[in-house]
Formats: sequence, structure tokens, C-alpha cells
Amino acid sequence: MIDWLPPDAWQAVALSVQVSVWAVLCSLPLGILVAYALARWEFPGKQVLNGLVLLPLILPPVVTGYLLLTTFGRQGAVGRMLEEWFGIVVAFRWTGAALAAAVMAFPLMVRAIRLAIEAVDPRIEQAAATLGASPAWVFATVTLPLILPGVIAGLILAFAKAMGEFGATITFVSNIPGQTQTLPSAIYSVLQVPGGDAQAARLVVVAIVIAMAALLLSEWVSRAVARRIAGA
Amino acid sequence: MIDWLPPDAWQAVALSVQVSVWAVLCSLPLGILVAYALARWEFPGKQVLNGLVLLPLILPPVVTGYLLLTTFGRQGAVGRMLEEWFGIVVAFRWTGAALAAAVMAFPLMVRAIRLAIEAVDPRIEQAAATLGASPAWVFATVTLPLILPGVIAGLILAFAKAMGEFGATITFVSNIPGQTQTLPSAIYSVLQVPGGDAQAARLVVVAIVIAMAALLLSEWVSRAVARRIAGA
Amino acid sequence: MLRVALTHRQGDFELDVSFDAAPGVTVLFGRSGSGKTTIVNAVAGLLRPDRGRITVGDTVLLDTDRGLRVPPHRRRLGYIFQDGRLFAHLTVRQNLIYGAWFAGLGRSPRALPHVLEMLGIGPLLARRPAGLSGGERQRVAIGRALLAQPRLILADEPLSALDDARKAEVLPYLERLRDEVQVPILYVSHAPAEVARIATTVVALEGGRVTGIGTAAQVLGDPDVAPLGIRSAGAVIAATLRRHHADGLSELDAGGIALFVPRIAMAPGTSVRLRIAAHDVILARDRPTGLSALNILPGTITAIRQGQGPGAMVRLSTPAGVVLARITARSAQALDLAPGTTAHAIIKSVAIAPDDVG
Amino acid sequence: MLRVALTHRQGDFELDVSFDAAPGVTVLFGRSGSGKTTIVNAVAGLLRPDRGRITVGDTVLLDTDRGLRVPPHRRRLGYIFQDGRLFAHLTVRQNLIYGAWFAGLGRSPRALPHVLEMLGIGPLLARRPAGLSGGERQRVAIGRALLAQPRLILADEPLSALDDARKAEVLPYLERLRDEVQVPILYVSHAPAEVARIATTVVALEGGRVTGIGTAAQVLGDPDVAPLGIRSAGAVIAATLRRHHADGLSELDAGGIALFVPRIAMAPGTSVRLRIAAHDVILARDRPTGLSALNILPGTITAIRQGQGPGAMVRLSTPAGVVLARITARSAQALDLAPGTTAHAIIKSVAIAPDDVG
Amino acid sequence: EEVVVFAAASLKTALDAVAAEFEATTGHTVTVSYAGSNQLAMQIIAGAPADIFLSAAVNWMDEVEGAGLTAPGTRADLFGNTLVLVGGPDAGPVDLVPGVDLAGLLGDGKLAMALVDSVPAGQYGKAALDTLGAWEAVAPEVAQADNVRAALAFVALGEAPYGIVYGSDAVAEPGVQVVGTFPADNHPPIVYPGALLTGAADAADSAFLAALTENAADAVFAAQGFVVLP
Ligand SMILES: Nc1ncnc2c1ncn2[C@@H]1O[C@H](COP(=O)(O)OP(=O)(O)OP(=O)(O)O)[C@@H](O)[C@H]1O
Ligand SMILES: Nc1ncnc2c1ncn2[C@@H]1O[C@H](COP(=O)(O)OP(=O)(O)OP(=O)(O)O)[C@@H](O)[C@H]1O
Ligand code: MOO
Ligand SMILES: [Mg+2]
Ligand SMILES: [Mg+2]
Repeated sequence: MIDWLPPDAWQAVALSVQVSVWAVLCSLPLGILVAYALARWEFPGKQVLNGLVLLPLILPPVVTGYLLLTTFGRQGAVGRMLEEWFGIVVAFRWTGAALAAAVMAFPLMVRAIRLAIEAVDPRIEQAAATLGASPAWVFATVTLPLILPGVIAGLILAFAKAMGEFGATITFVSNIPGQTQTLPSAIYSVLQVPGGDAQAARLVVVAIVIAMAALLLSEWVSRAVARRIAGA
Repeated sequence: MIDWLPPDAWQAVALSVQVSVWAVLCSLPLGILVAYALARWEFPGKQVLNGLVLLPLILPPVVTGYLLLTTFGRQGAVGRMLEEWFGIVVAFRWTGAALAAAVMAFPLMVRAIRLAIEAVDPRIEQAAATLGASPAWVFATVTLPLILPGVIAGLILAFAKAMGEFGATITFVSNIPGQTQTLPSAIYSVLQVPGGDAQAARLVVVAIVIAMAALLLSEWVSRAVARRIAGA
Repeated sequence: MLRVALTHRQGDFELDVSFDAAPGVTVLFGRSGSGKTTIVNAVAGLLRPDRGRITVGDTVLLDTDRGLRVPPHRRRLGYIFQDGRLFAHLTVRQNLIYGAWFAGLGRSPRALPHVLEMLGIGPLLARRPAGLSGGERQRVAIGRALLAQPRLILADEPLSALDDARKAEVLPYLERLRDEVQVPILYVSHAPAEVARIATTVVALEGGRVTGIGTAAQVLGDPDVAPLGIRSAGAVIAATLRRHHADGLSELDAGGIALFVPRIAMAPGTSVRLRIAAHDVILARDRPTGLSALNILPGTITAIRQGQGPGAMVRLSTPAGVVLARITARSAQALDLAPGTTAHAIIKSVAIAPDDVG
Repeated sequence: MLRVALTHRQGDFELDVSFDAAPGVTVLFGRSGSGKTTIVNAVAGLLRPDRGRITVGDTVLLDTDRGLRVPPHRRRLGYIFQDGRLFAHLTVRQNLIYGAWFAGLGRSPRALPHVLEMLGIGPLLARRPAGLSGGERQRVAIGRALLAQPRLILADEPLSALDDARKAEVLPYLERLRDEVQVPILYVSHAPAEVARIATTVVALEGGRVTGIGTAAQVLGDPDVAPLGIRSAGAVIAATLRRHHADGLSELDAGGIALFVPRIAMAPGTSVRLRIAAHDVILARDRPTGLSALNILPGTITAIRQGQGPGAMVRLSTPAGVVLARITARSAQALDLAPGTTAHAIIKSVAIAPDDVG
Repeated sequence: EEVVVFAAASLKTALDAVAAEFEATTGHTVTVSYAGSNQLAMQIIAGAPADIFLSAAVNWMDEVEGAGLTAPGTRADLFGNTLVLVGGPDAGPVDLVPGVDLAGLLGDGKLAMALVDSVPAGQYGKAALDTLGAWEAVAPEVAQADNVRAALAFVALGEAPYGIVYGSDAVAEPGVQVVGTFPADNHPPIVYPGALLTGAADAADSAFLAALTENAADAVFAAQGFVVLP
């Protein structure tokens, strides 16, 4: 079983999962905040924010990667700040891969959560407010539980996207085995070798299995949550 | 203004819009059907369908393109069938680019619509049924109007994704100016030229402008619809 | 005619009912949680009972033993839901004609102006449900069900959000449906006055079981059943409208005895039903004089039943039919009432609410 | 004390009201669409009125002129909504303690067992709202608001989904809240009996305007106002509970006159209010004898008003207070009633429902 | 008549110029699809309607030829290229001799290359470093980009101090300077083979392939840093 793939392929698999999990979990709070703002608040520049969030979806991934590189690279404005102030370097690190994956997956996460928020009847939230819950508490005790299935859907969608993300990642943090070589990078590399199809196919199977497992898990959780809400 | 970009760049822009519009509109009925099935029906293989729909999101686009090529290419099983039986060729045509874009955008469309469907209170649909509406009519007169904002959100998300799709497209239908060279492919080509950044930047601006316009339009439509529902 | 036999389990609650309803209005009468909505949903096809058989006239809607189940949209029902369930994306007008359209009555069903006027919703036509008050919403829901020209109307506490004036306006329409169009109605209600007025058959429910079934007179007149407590007890008397008087009173003939009630809008000769709540009746041994009460029914006491409280329920057989009187045990003693003694039932004209006649 | 002054426009509807409410229960009384819910929402802070000022005691909740607006969650209200609005994702228990928790009463507020018992929802604690019947849902909603220990309770037709027996059980609790805890209550209702029983102040509404304001006795006793028609008219009499009798009756003292009513669960010496619906009163010139009715109030007629229909409203001044009697014009003539003449009001003990005393 | 050319992306600048010239003089149209040589090869095998294939590496042309899709006798090695080490504006020259301490030179920076297992430029670079005995030491510090241009960008942006790219790529990028050229015998010859494909029917196709070897074209390619093969 272990022999079925070369060790560096397994390394890529492990790294991909690590990168995707971090990408998704770290961007979740911001994702919920942005989704909430877009769903419920009116503020100047709302459409600009909305567009900005969608941008990574619209742009070819290479462009996004290039923009990330010029911003978060060691020479980039933000990258330099991060390094000087916090000692954080993302360029050519797995953290950079996670950043790229997070950015690319962000639109999907936000859209899914936003739709879920829009489906919550504001009158239920009003009821909570009259019972003494401040807006933050209303969110924590009413809105959040009610949108949980949507959040989970958004999470898994984002996770799947993060697992498959390639263009922006390789452009931003390149492909360093063990550090930034994710599963898609590995697949891509192999595909470029004449006759590499067989190994590529194996890697594709691994990618599918992982994503499906995540998917099934999320469906299960999501259904359990929904049942708790709907049921007896 | 016209001179701002070379003619073949404008051609790529026009082609991208054409490809994306067709991709999104043609896959919409199937998207709604699949979303409905996933949201409301219980059937064996539901999770498999769910996974299949998500697949293009998980796989590196190049792999998806490769699979499309081996299936829908002239030598591919389906491709040969299509050509022999219906005289339809998608390989290396703009229709193929549309197919690739549709496949890549499909998961986003389905997820958005599915969330919207899940948010519709089944008791309202029951009320319609007691008034004599068959399931198809219930869908057409109650469910569909109520999910319209979600459908629009899904459409625009899919459109944005289709506009930005690159990996699968270039792998499946190559990068033939005037036939399959979409905006992202054009950006890629330009980026290959040393010093091509300036022109690439212009193309990126065009891509952003188009996607934003679509976004604003959809927000506007979606809001108008929501207002009709909520309001006086 | 509606025949229902159902067993169904949901959570801790077990439903096991069986009743046949004569043509007309069948009222499900019982306290909160007794299973009324569950039954109505099963009839509508919105709930799949564990076992059961439901027929309307010759049509079988459900027969689990034979694996038969007509889907809701083919049952041709008009279901007025407890919670309205209007279509939020449609205008009031579109909501109203929704069912009519599927019934093939087109976009302007003939009954529309009539229903609009009766429910007082004409001015709301162009609005959407979100801009309506609670009562307005429920009125639209009622109109929507009526306009579908259903062969069976299901009404789950349809009037509880309406004020008395509206109730009084809507009830006659339901009665007309019952009497003229011969649409059977399955009606859920808490209000005894409503029940007495409208019910052909009353099915008393308690904890998912039928505890009594019969005409309104039988069920409401039986203090043992009275599912909503003693205050819902009362007699239901059949009478004929004799004439209208100039002073605004209508004179009824109940077994040869004249009864005066506030004017009722019917032609002389019509048969009417009169609910006389037991707690509205005063008894006297001798025919009293000098009272403002106009209606005095002589009779013979057939039974006295002492309740747990201070009250006693007295059954009086009069030419107009049985009258129930709920008086204090103290009075029963003071007046020396006993089965076989004669007594007079005194009933105020105005104590008989418009709701109680029809 | 609650002071409300509001103007607001929504769609075609224009609200322009101003009223001060004495401590206790203020009932908004008016027909569907008259603006009741709109007012309550403004008090709760869920609706931003165009202009207005709302104060509870010394606390200003809203003052548009000074740009002041306390957010809903700082108003410490218990709002019982017309449509329940339970939290679908929480159990009944969690729903109930939701507000209590924010009020700092912890996860087991002391009043919980009491509220559970009163509302009959103890067995439902572990369920979720989707598994409740309509009435059960509303009872949980009531409990949730009560347990929040609010300084103002808003109740928008809270009882309309409850059956009579439940209503009778819940009303006393609201009264206790009013009397003991001194929580002001703003209450929307259609039911005159409910209003008479519970109201300290009644605000009659019509088309977004206040058409009458005063005590229940004043508003319900004024046939000109009676926003829900003449059947809501009746006198409200103050009395003291004198003693309980062995036969289940309680004896009240109303201005020196003994009145008998079905046992009320209070200690002798307590002050109570008694609603006597005008249509439940029979008049006689001479003191009648041999009647089952136990309560006879002698008095002098102060006014007779002939309505449009067959009825006449007679005001009788008695030692117990003013009593309204709605009798037929025919009887008024037959008895030769006129202002200044003496008459006796006859009231059955059992005609006074438990609802009507408290 | 239309000529459809599938060409390696790195040829774009020069090929565009030559194609424009060809169109102007002959009146034919030339449509060039630029992508990675591997993608193009796969597409041709899958039935792409291309007339001419210009590959950046021998192995991908071999694949196409092996599938029997090249017109017999038309394959020729058209251009060559050099492999260079580039650095930022401040970098000094590096002597690319056996034993060169590239790892030391990098410090904590990365060496930017194209994918070393698949992209030709990466494969050549790896081979060259192997020959110099530097691969083992430097391998963990190699940042592999998915194409040469992206590797070049890492250096141009200052993210990586050094990179290995084609001489042709270094020419037009002002942000980098060539600090050393790998000896041609350190790696397999860098060759761009071209061939007419079996689908090519008309005379314009062979005319364009021929035009690529004319003097005018040679000048253009040479100016872009390519080595014109005899
Ligand atoms: N969002 C809205 N937009 C426009 N008009 C509205 C809106 N909400 C309510 N109205 C109108 O305002 C009026 C008052 O509504 P409100 O809900 O206060 O009535 P209500 O007295 O509570 O009636 P009910 O007893 O039926 O609940 C109604 O005529 C209603 O149609
Ligand atoms: N989905 C469900 N799961 C479990 N129990 C349920 C469910 N729906 C209803 N019940 C229970 O079934 C019983 C009957 O409910 P039903 O809705 O028929 O009552 P009802 O007579 O209509 O009451 P109400 O007058 O309050 O509307 C109740 O005890 C309720 O708690
Ligand atoms: O032209 Mo290539 O395939 O990027 O070396
Ligand atoms: Mg019910
Ligand atoms: Mg209201």
C-alpha cells in the first residue's frame, strides 16, 4: 500500500491536507464576518468588497499567484512588513501555500455562508434581541447554529477547492518537495513526463478519495445538525 | 480605446464572454435539477452524485482538462459518438471551451442553488400541493421563484468562474486565437513573453471589469427580486 | 361524506381515531396537543399515517392496506392552515387565485369579488404577504382555500386570528358552503360557540383518541364529554323562523313556543339552530313576571347532576327540546328542584349572540 | 408606567397614537389591521417609527426628537409574539431559559418549575419546536418571555392559539405578574372577557388612531367606543372577597351587597374585579323571588340608550357600582323603564366565568 | 489559407514576428496556439487540428512521431538555446565549473528553476547541475516553477537570488542579468524540433515551416537569444 506511491508523493498528500485544513480553518472567521457583512449590513463600498472577494475566482490562478507574490513575497509590501514586525515569512513555505489556497477558496466559502445567512428569518433574530441578547450574542446563539449546515457546506467546498488549487500556489510559493509541493503540483509534475499518466492516475485517485471522505464527513455532520434542528 | 489592446486580445475577450455565457446558461437546467435532487430526494448513489459534481473542484484543472480531452476529444469515446451520431465536434472548438468552463463551474452553481433550495420551507410547497399544484407546478410556481436569488447567485458565481477558467480549457481545447483562446489563455500567452506584464495587466483589468459588471448586475437583479418578495 | 380511520405514532404521541362524518361540517374539538392538526394533515395527504383509510364520498384518498395513496394535489382540497402559509413571492391577488387556476377556473374566478368583499381584503390585492397584519394574512389564506373550489375544505383554527366582527362575517360564508355547495368541511376549533353554530358532527378528541362523537347538540349537551370544560356545555335547539318584528327582534317557533332573538338575516320559514349555553339559563319554579327576559320555556326536569364544583347541571325537557341549565347547587336546593318537578327556563334574547344562531 | 407617542407611516397605513398607561396591564383593543402589532413592535424597538417618544417608568426607550433609541436587547422586554418565533435549533428547555440566561438568572431560573406547570409544558422540555402542536408552541413562547424577568411584557394575542381551559390557567399568571411583580404589560387582544379581566387601561384603536382610552370599565362600559361591537360591552365591578362557602361558592362584598360566584382561589379579604357582560344581566322592576339566580342588585336607572338594533343599553347605578344591562327595547318598554326608576339587576353566579373574575 | 501552428510557449515573441511577416508577404493566415510542449503533444495525439508542431524538447516530438502523426521527412531540429544562471541586478558573475558552491552562494535564498522532472528547462538545468556535482547540495533549495517564465519572475522580483533559465528568456527581462552560462556539454543539447503533421494538407503549411529556416527568420530568433541550428 505504502509502496503504491513513491514516498515524496505521500509527502505531497500529507502536505496538501495540512495546507488545506489550515487554509480553511484560518479563513473561516473572516469568511463568516465578510459573509455576514455582505448579507446583512449596508455600507459604502459594499459592492467593492463583494467584488474583491470574488476576484480570485475571476482571475486566472496564475495572475492571483503573481499578485500574491508581489504582495506577500519577501520583497512585497505586506511580506516585508510581516517579516520585520512578526518574523513571519510565507514565501516558499507551506504557510504560503496555505495562504494561496485560502485566498483561492475564500469566494466559495463566503458565498455559501452568505446564502445561508440570507435564509435565516430576521424575525427569529429579533425575538432573541427582545430577550436580551446583544447582536453578538444573537449571532452566537441563534444565527450561527441556524447557518451551521451552510457553514459546513462552505467549509467543505473551500476545502475541496484548496485541495485542488494549483496555479496560484505554484506561482506564489513554487514547488519545493516537502515544503510547498502539494498534491496538484505533484500531479502536474508527473503529467509533464511522457508516460507519466499511470502515476498521475494514482495521485488523482488519492486526491479524489480524500476529497470524497471530507465530503461524506461534512454531509454526515451537516445532516446530523439539520436533523437536530428539524426533528423530534 | 480600441487601440488600448491588440485586436486578438479583444477577440479573446469576446470569446471568453461568449464561452462563459453559453457554459452557464446551458448547464443551468441540469444544475437546478441536480441541486434539487441533492437537496430534496433520497436515492441510492446520492453521495456518489454529490461527489461527482464536486470533482472538478477537487482535481487540478489540468487533470480535468486531460480527462475531458480523452473523453470528448475526437479520439475519445463520447467525442466520437457525438461526432458520428450528431455531427457535433467540441474538441478544439469554442464549444469545447464552453464545455470545459461549464464542467469547472458546475460545482459552484449546484452548491449555491442547493443551499437556496434547502432554505425553502417545505410547508409552503405543501400548501401549494393542497391547492392542486403537481410537483412540477409546485416547483415552477413556488420553489423556483423563492430560490431565484440563490439561482442568480449561483449563476454569477459560475459565470465568474467560467471567465477565469484556464487550466482545463487550455488542456482540453488548446489556445487557438479566435477559436479557443479565452481571456485567461491570452493572459497566459502574454505572460510567456518577456516584458509582457504590461499587456497582461491590461487584460487582467478587462477581466476584472467584465466580472464586476456581471456581479453588479446580478446583485441588482437579485436585490430587486428579494425586494419584491419581502416588500410591500 | 368523510370517513376517517387512522393510527399513527409520532414521538410519544399516539393517534388512534376512527370516525364517519355526515355531510356538512365535521368539527374536531379538543384541547391543544390532542391530535387535531395531525388528523387534518393526514386527510390532506401531507402526513403519511402508519395505517389508515380515508374516503370522501366514493373517492378513496388513502388505504394503506391496499397501498393506495392519492397525492395531495389530486385530492382537490382547500386547506386553511393554522399558520397561513401564504406565498411570500406572490401578491395577495396571485395568492388568492393560485388554487382557482389549478382548478381550471382561470385568473378571475367568479367567486372572487364575493370572497374579497366578505373577507374585507379587496384593498390588499396588490400587496405582498410581508406587508399584511396577522389577521389580514389569515383572511387571505381563507380566501385562497375557498377560491380553489375544493371538494373538501380543511380548516385548522382558521378564525382564531380574526376579531369577533370578522368572525361573524366569515362564519355565514362557511355555512353557506356547507349548505349550498355541499362541500364537506373538516374544521378544527376551540370555540364552543363556533362549534355549535357550524358543526354537523362534532368529534371530541382527547390525547389522540375519540372520546365522543355526534351532533353538536349531543356532544356539547353531554357534560361528560365537553372536552373543553363545563363552559362549553349547552343545548342546541332546532327552530323555525316565524316572523321579523319592527323592533328588531325575530320570532322563532321552537316546538310551538315563541322565542325572541335579535334579528337574523333569513327569510321567514327557514330552519335555524340555536345554541343556548347552559350557563346562560336561569331556572324558576313558577313562571316569573316583570322580567326583562323575553324567553321563558316551561318544562319538566329530567335529570340533575351535581358536579365537583358549586354547580349543578339540570336537564329540562321542554316543548322546544332539551335545555341544559347550569345553576348553583345552592339554588337547586333552595328551589327544591328534583327530577320530575316542573320548572321554567329563562333566557335573555340578547344572551343569544348572533354567533349562536344560524 | 408606559407612555407612548408615535407617528409612523407604512404603505397606505398611517399610525398616529399617543397614550399613557397606568401601571398594570394596558390592552390594545381593535380590529385586524388597526395597528396593534405596529405599536407593540415600536415599543420593542423592532420597528423604527418615523417620530415618537416611548418611556417606561423613568427610562426613555425612544425619543426621535433627541435622537435617542435604546436597542431592543437593552430594553429588558418579554415579547410574546403573535407567531411564536421559537428557536428551531434549541430544545424547549433551552428556548425557555434563553432570556433568563441573559437576565442573569442562570440555567435554572427559580420560576421555571412554576411556569412549566402552569403552561403544561413540563413533558415537552426535551423536544424541539418542530415536534410541537400549534398550541404547545405558543405556550412555550409565553413561558420564554415570562422567564426573562422582563420589566415590560409585550403580548401580541398570546392566547388566541390556546383552548379555553389553558387560557383560564394562563390568565391568572399574567394577572399575578401585573399585581405582584408590578411588571407593566402591553397586551393585544380581541377577546372582551380577556380584556375586562386583565386590563388596567384599555386603548381602543381604529385605523391607526386612538378612539377611546380608559379603564376597562370605562371603555367596555361605553357602548359608543366598544371597538369590537356591542357584545364586548359590560360593567367591571370592584369587590372584596368575603368568605368561601362549603358548597363551592365564594361570597363577595360589592358595596355592601353580597355576590356569589364560583369559588375563586384567593384568600378572604382580597380585592377582585368582576366583569359582568351587559348581555348577561336581566332586569326586573320588583325584586324577583323563586329564581335560580343568586345575585340581585337593586339600583336606580341613570340612562337608557336605544341602539340601532333591537337592543337597549341600560345603565343602572347600584351600591356595587354601575351595572350595564343590554336588554331588548321591547322589554324596556314593557317594564316601563326610564331614567330615575328603580330596578333590580339579576346575575347568575355561573354566568360569571372564572375568566371574568380575578 | 490558414496555417495552424502548435508551438511551445517560449517561442512566442519571435514566432509572432515571423508569422506576421509571413502573413504580410503571402496573404496566408497563421494561427499559433502557444502552450506547454507536453500539452500540445497530448492534444495533437488526441486529434487536434494542427498543421505544424514546434516543440521545446525532443521527447515530446518523439511522442507525436511515435503516434505516427508527423509527416514523414519533415521533422527537423530548428533552433537551439543556451542555459544560463541569472541573478538580480547586484549579483556578481559566477564561474560555472565543477565543484561550484551554489548552495553557499544562495545563503538562505532559493534557486529558481522550472519543474526539474518535467519542464524541459528544468530537466536541462538539473542535468547541468548534476554534471557540475552541485545538484545534491542545492536540491533542497530549488524552487520549482511550472514554467521558465515563472522561474524568471522569482528572480526578477527579488524573491530568489538566482535562477536557471534559457538564454532566450533572460534577454528581454531587464530585472535580471546573466551571471553565468552553463557549458553546452553539461546537459543534453537544447533543441527545438519542428515537423509538419499528417493533417497538414496545403502548400501554405510547408511554406511556413520552410520560412522558419530562412535567413530573415533566423535573424529574428537569434535576436531573441535562440541559437539558430544549421
Ligand atoms: N411592512 C408593511 N408595509 C406596509 N403596510 C404594512 C406593513 N406591515 C403592516 N402594514 C399595514 O399596517 C396596518 C397595521 O398592521 P398591524 O400589523 O399593526 O395590525 P394589527 O392591528 O396587529 O392587526 P392583526 O390583529 O390582524 O394582527 C395594516 O393595515 C397592515 O396592512
Ligand atoms: N413531528 C412531530 N414529532 C413528534 N411529535 C409531534 C410532532 N408533531 C406533533 N407532535 C405531537 O403530536 C401531538 C398532536 O399534535 P397536533 O399538532 O395534532 O395537536 P393539535 O391538536 O393540533 O394541537 P393545537 O391545538 O395546539 O394545534 C402533540 O402532542 C405534539 O406534541
Ligand atoms: O516552452 Mo516550455 O515547454 O515552457 O520549456
Ligand atoms: Mg394544531
Ligand atoms: Mg397583529
